[in-house]
Amino acid sequence: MNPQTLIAKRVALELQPGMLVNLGIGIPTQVANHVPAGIDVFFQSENGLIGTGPVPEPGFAHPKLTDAGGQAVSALPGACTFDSAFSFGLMRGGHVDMTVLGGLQVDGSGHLSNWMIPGKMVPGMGGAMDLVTGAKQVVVAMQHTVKGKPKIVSQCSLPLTSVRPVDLIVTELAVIAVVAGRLRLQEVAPGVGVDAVLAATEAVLEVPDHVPTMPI
Amino acid sequence: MNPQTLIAKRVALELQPGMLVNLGIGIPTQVANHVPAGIDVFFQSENGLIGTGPVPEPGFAHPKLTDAGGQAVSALPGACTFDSAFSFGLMRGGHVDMTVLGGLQVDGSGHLSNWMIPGKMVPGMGGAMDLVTGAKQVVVAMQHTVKGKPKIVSQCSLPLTSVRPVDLIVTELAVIAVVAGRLRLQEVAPGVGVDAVLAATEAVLEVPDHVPTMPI
Amino acid sequence: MKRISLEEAVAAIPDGASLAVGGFVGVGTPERLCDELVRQGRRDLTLITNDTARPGMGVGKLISARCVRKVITSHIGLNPETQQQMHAGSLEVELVPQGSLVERIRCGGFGLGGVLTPTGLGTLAEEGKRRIEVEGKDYLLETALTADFALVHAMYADYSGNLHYLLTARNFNPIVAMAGSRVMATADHIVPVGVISPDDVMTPAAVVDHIVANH
Amino acid sequence: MKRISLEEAVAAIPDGASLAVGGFVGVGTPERLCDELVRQGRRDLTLITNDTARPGMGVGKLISARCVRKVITSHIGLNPETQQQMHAGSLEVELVPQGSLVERIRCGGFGLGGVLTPTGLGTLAEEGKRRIEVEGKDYLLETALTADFALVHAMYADYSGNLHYLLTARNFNPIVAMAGSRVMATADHIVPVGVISPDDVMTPAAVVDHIVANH
Repeated sequence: MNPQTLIAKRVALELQPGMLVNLGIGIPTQVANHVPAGIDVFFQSENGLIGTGPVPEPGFAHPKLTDAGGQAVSALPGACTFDSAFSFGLMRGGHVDMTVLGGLQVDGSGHLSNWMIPGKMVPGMGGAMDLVTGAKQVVVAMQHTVKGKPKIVSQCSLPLTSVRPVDLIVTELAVIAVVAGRLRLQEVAPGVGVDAVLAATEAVLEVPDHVPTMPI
Repeated sequence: MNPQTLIAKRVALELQPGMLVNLGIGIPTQVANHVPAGIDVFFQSENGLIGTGPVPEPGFAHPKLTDAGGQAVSALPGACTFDSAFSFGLMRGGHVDMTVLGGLQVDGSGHLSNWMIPGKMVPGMGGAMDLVTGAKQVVVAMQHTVKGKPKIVSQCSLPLTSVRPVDLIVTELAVIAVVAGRLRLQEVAPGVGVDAVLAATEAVLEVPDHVPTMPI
Repeated sequence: MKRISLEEAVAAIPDGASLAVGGFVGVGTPERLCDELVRQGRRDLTLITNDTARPGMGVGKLISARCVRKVITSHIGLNPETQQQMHAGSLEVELVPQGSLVERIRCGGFGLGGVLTPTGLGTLAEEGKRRIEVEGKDYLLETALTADFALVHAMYADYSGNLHYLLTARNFNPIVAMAGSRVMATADHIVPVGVISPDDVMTPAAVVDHIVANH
Repeated sequence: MKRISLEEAVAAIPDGASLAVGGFVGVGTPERLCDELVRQGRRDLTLITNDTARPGMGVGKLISARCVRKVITSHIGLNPETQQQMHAGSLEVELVPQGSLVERIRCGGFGLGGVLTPTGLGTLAEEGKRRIEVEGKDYLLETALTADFALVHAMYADYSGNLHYLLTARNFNPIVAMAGSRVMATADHIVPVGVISPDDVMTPAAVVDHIVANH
């Protein structure tokens, strides 16, 4: 399976009925394609929409109905729209049950860096700081390494997105939970051994006696 | 002329085209009945309406369209409704061009007391503090005296509504402007002498050489 | 469980709970929830509401039936019973300027710790509050308010819980709906999903926990 | 004077003015006002806006044409020209978390001095900001932003200036419209008074100074 698809599928298993979920760009966006059968969730676009639906068929897009990247989306029955102050009230106020974000680094305490590389890439934090600070559950969906180097590090060298630790890290190798400021290996991907995960990870991981395989 | 009608008519002469105006209960409400011909203003009800119209004919009222006292009103073409946070944003943010309020006392510096009489009447400030603090112009419309005692006093004995001085006081005897923290007699009512105004006023009034009569 | 009966909804509210309730002098208030709170004899409630309406109307019913121990509000002038109970010492009344009250509730629902307002500076409304200077100008710090339950009333609710409030019955309702740990809504009309256009939804289904069934 | 031509509207905006502009990655941005600002060669503007869109789109046009000296925004990642001008030192960029940015603009328009937010605590976004504790919890004080001009784009404007924004083109527009000393609106459709239902008005005519005529 394509690593990104595997990550998106595994994250989708975290969805519970009725959740309000915000998906970041990149891998997180793909989570919407793998919602388990029978699970109804609300997807929020931070630009002011709950009920984001799939990309419309050709000729059915409207320029005033887009996702946070400005790309045309559709809206599901029961969708609603609102201004940006309300949209961020939903995030900051803890009404967003889960946010799924990409990551540049996560450190051994669960801190996320995902908004800039000093001197190189300064896109701005957009809504990421509000999401990580305010959402009830924060899930990082990212590849385990970049150019062979671990992204799960002892301490973030990049600027933090928030001092609030994330809750779960899902990569193509493993699911790692952040529990009381420590990282715990929760699952390995099919065909991946614990040793391979540890070798690709710089931060200390707690490894329980039995590590199950991702149920995908 | 009935003193209240005279006050309301004189206040109405302060209206300028396009103004957003908030009228308090009592005498201020009557200002809406005396808008000069050719002057279009917006009346705001603090419960969430711009474009408040007259009391509807019998059978045409709707229970979800009321003024701030809960009384049925109508809405004019171009009216709009909004929530209470927005309504007070209009006031506090200086978007309300003029507010007309009743008063219990105004002092020699232009401070208004209009929301409680300790130990006797504690209705609560409602929107009065926001209006006096935030509106561009604050006009007090009240009778000059209560039971023969001056309401324009040296210093308010009642709790203040705001430390921001009002701009204009209109009574059945006079129009008094607040200029740089002092009260200046600007007009007298038809048939009323300057001495009569001074006799009914406790606060110091600056009296210019010529005091014109209200143009009503 | 989104849909719930009136009796079940109110049974979930314990004595001593804090309630933020929409409405302005009874307009836009969830009257049936108030009636049922009275019928079930709820006690010691903390009420967060714009005003205490009039006796026998809106949240005034809760005051008359002595369900309330404390009310945080901006105006009690139309309800002599609120004033009587306050003077008798059986009801605690915290008066907050209306614009500050609605911002405090909004802060609670929007995850903000407070706002700085010029309203109330140098008046009795300043008592117990911090003064904070920004660029040479003084403001009062008004802090966030939340409630265990938010009770709102809409013109239209769809089956999923999207709400639309009509005209001046909107008032505190959409603000209050964000500030309750559990949000219960009544509606004049319960309609199929899709009847309310996305732009007309004033409270999204995702924040509403229960739609109370009509008779 | 409510109704105004595009040329007159932009002529009223001097070099060096501050502009708060609605839109999100170019969706809901007053494109014609941006085009005309470029055509008239405006310079040294301060821009307050969610993002700088993409080159040649929305407020990105103002960046490309070097009309802007400073931008206060949450995201510049889709516009390489913003990043180039920032690195070259010709454009000052103040980055603010999106939720804090919209609250700062709202404070400016709503007469509030600032809000307390947990967002940005302990990160680079805290730099230069005050930390305020409320009930044992720390917050950042984010202060009010206002602008000389607010530029917004609506789906419908009525002759009097009431505005309705469609779907996700609402975004910052209604917030921005409250924060400008002078508010200018363009609209896809200019319609008679009464076409927009009172509950559907998202920016009231009373705060709009100018409706810009369509061709």
